[in-house]
Amino acid sequence: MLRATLAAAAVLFAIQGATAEENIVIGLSTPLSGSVAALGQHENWGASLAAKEINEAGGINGKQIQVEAQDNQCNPTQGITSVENLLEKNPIAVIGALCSSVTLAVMPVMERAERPLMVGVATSPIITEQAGVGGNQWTFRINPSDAGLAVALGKYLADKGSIKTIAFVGEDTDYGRGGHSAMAEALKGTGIEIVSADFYKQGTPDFTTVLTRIKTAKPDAVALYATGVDELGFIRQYRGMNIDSLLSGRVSLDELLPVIQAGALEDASSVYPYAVELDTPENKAFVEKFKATYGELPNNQSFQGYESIRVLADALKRSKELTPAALRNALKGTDMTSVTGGTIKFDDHNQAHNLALIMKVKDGVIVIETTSGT
Amino acid sequence: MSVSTPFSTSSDAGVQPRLTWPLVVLSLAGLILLPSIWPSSYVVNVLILAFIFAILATGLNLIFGYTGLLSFGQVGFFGLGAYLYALLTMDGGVSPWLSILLAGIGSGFVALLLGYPALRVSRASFVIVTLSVTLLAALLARNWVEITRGPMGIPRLPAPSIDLLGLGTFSGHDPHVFYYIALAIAVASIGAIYLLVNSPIGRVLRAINLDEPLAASQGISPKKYQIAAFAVAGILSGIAGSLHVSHLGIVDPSIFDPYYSEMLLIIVIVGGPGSFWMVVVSSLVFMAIPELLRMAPELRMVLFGMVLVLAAMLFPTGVGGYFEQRKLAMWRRSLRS
Amino acid sequence: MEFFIQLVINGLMLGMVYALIAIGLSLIFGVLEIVNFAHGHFYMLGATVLAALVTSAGIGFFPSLVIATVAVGVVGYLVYVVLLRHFREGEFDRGIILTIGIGMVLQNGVAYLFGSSSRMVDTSLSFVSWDVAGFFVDAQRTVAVLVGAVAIAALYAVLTFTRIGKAMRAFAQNREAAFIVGIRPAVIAGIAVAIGIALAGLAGAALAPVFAVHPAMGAPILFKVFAIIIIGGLGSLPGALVASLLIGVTESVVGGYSSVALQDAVAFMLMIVVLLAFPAGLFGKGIRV
Amino acid sequence: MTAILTTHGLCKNYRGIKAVQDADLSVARGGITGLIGPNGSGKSTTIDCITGFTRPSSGKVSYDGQDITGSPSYGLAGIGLVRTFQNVRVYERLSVMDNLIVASQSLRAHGWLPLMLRSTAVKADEKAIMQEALSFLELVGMAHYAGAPAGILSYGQRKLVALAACLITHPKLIVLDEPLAGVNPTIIRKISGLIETLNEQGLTFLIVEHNVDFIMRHCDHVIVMEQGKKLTEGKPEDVRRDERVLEAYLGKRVGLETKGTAYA
Repeated sequence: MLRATLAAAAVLFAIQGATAEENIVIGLSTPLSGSVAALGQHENWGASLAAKEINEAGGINGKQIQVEAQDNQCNPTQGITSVENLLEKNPIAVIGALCSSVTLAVMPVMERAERPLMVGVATSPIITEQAGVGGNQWTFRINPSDAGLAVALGKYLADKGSIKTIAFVGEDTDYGRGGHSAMAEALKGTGIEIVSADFYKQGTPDFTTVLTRIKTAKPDAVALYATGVDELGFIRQYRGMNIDSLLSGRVSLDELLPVIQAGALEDASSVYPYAVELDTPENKAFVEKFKATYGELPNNQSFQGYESIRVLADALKRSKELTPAALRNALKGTDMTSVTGGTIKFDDHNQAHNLALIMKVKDGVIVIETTSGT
Repeated sequence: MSVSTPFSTSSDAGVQPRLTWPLVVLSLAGLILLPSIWPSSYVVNVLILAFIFAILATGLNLIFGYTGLLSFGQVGFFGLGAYLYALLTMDGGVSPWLSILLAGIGSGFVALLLGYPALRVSRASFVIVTLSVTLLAALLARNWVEITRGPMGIPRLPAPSIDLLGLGTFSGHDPHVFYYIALAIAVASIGAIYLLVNSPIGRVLRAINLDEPLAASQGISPKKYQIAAFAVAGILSGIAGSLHVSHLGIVDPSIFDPYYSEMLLIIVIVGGPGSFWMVVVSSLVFMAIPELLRMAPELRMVLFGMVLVLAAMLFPTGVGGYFEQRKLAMWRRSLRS
Repeated sequence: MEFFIQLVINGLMLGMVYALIAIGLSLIFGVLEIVNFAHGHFYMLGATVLAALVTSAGIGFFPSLVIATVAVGVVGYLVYVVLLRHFREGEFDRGIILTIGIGMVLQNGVAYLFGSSSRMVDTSLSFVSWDVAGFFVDAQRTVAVLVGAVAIAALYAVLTFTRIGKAMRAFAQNREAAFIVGIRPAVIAGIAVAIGIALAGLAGAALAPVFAVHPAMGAPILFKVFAIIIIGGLGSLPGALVASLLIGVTESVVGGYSSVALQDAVAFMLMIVVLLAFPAGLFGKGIRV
Repeated sequence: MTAILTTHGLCKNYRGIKAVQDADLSVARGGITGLIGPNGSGKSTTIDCITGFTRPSSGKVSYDGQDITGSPSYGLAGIGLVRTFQNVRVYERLSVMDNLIVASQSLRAHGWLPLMLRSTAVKADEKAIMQEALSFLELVGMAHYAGAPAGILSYGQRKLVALAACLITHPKLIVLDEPLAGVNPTIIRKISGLIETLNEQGLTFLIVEHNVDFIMRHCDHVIVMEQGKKLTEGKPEDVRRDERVLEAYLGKRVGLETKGTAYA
């Protein structure tokens, strides 16, 4: 039985080995099943779209980019297996792994394999702490960290002047918890106080209790750090309860268009690394193509997947030879313009500082209030 | 009738084909040599996972297959062991090897404490209580941030290393070294359970599973044995969990992923509850299958769901049970003639 | 005080939702002695069918509610006829393994066919709420609670006044007793399973406009309901109802005064306490009305 | 003869139904005591109370000078009190030999580690038990089935194995719950003979049985129960002549036919 399995595996590897000869393989480890599969799917779509564009424009020195996606279920175990599997295909770099815990588990594997890991979505500050100077030389991150985004949002809210108290609601994951500590840090000295912090379990259907508390406490604003299903559920019930507090935080306004058009989220604000509404020619083209190809609007994940490939391609073009080590050196020298119009340049900790966008709902449409560096 | 009748005294030996031992030795030799023949670290990694699941599945087999209690707490103890390992090594400064041992003992101890309320009422409530324990443990891991660091998890965990005098130290962070560590611990813990289930204690466990009132009338305290078996299965899960995160290098609440519970159940059901080696083989096979079937993950899970439905409908005793059925048929034939 | 009363109102409304699911689960356990691990996924199926009918087919909310409930009930009956019927008494573990398998097929099948992203169902009541004597009452939720109350009352009537209902109760007490009523046990069990599963589907459908609809929505609520039926006493329908309301209110109050994280743990901790104090649950076994 | 087992004022209520009321029973050491009565008269509940399978609502059970009221069933085999079950129970998936080895008490005295590692003492013990088991199997005529799984045996054969499994616990008192029900005449003779032989060797029996012929022939004392109460007791021939007993059986039987459907 075991022998048969191994034989089958051997055949599988042989096939994979053959395809890897001609193209430049870039691995992608992201959740394609499980509760955040939709996010992973978008990252995959974004990356594939970028690869397609680059290949159509002639590829890298005549070679085609091939994106190999593997499911990591947002679980470190599957994360490591997926990356080990990708490494069998001899990728020049791997993009991943959407979830912070998976990314942290995968970093040493990539370090051992001596290939660059491009982080596009995971927000944990520990990733940056461990990368670059005195740490993991192979990890690069293009998305702004929680801290950068929170500072931008804190500054915006403070400038408004009308907000003095904030109730924080976040999912009990690195995203919500990390968001909370970043917000708390960013709001220090701004005169804004976080009066309560609630962390709910992912997949919680009912938010009545916390909303009742907020309705009673009447904070000036609610900072929400939720994703996907929960965000939609929360906002629905938030609006259903006619709560007067302003909605803010990291609200993916783009995915709430029906609610926004219904006028239910007027004056809500949000900080995000990306927005469909961003008015740059590159973004307009990206949104257009993405929608034409996949039938959905891009989101932050698709943007980061797209951008990850662009950054890698840019470095590959500058790279002296097509080896992971040369690619890493080229990445260090990256200085390119992002789709957002910001600049991508890695610091000592291999962290790039793209823009933070503050968005606001005005008259049933999303407008970008300010953009700032992170 | 002479005393030398070749009746089976160990319940397992008679059921399994006679080739069992040579096969076990051969497979073991194969596993020891494998990394030198096929040094792919991907394959090594999949096998490490298979060893860890074999330990976990053997634990579930002990409590479900032999003792007859369907437990959904195994993944809870797996996670508990994982967190104990992380806290002991990172906060307690305990060495990795000792931490694995302590994680096993700690998980077993918690199982011992939970065994009583869980077994208090009925088998139905045992199932639900053990399931809730896993859910509660996950909640705790996420929300008791001061201790568990919450959803951020605890990264940079050390791995046990092997110190061969004169040859230097081999770090377990190298998958090829860890492979042998995992193999050794798997052989030791699975071997210990093999001895247990084939000892008179194992016979008593099977007896309780088959007919609890009869066992009680013969002076066997079913609860005592069931709780003890639950604790031993807890130890195994704890060891598997600590081993697992020492390899991953990070522990976070996803260690309680229901996916593990589902996989674990499939491994034991298809292998055959109460069939020792079939469950071990099944762990290896089912850890390889997802790697070979890396197509549409949802479809794969639909497929696994169907496997469970089919197994429950057609082969409730799994592959291992098939051998037993054949043996029974043989007996019936021989008695008729 | 006002805050407390509001929390109790919220809790009772939440409890009614739990009750719909818990009563169906308890009914199936009472009749077949099977803990239905797929029950939450039938709840998800009800919500998914309703979402498809309302958003894609453009059918109104109430007709869709009926169609979704009947559809899920039919699926439940088929599950009984094709699978559960072949089980003998005492095959408890097989029942669990089977229903886990069914649940995996349902959840991942829906995710494969419709995608795993969440959907919202909008009705004319979506953002309507009432102010009743200073307390907030959500319109859509009130509809769900009323639908639930009607369904529970109807079930009570069926179990009390109809021949098949009486047969179900007799059957839960003593399998052979069902023969006296002159209805074949397989028919009784089949109808009980269909009703139980239809109730889960109804709960899902009624709540689709309140909660987000997605393939994984069944598991968390199912686990909570497991704790509820243990607290109420396995197989006891009044127990399921009372325990549901109890958990709903306790969760709401605990969440209101301490933390939401603790709110999720309430049901499980209460269950362990009940098991230690009243091993047979608050109401013991038996489909009694 | 002294009593090995006595009950005083034994009562058992189930949800308001009085299954056993105020039963004072006594089983003489070295004798064969029969416990008879119509269906639903509380015989099974009585022996369940005696053997620890249900807790009496009130009253006292004494065995061999010890108060065993409410002690768990598993505590009794060790002091020599064992039972069989109405619908015979054996471990179907264990071999006949293993059925006996499990029942045997002596292996359980060893610690878990010696048992797991099969120390020399355990091995020696196991060997001795196997010898002993074989001798009991020979006694009941089932030795040639020693290696067979108990699940393939006929109903009657299972009863024989169950009896052998009782014997290997070295009991003083065996409580047999309908040992002859549903068994063919050959095995009835076999079991009757065995009970007789074992009784001669000093074993005490308490037997619930409907087979009047057996009771009359083998019991030296008969207790009759009706509606949860002790109706009468005495020597078989005296009980047989007792009008009340006849009435109880006949009257109950008539009642059973009308009422029977409610419980059937």
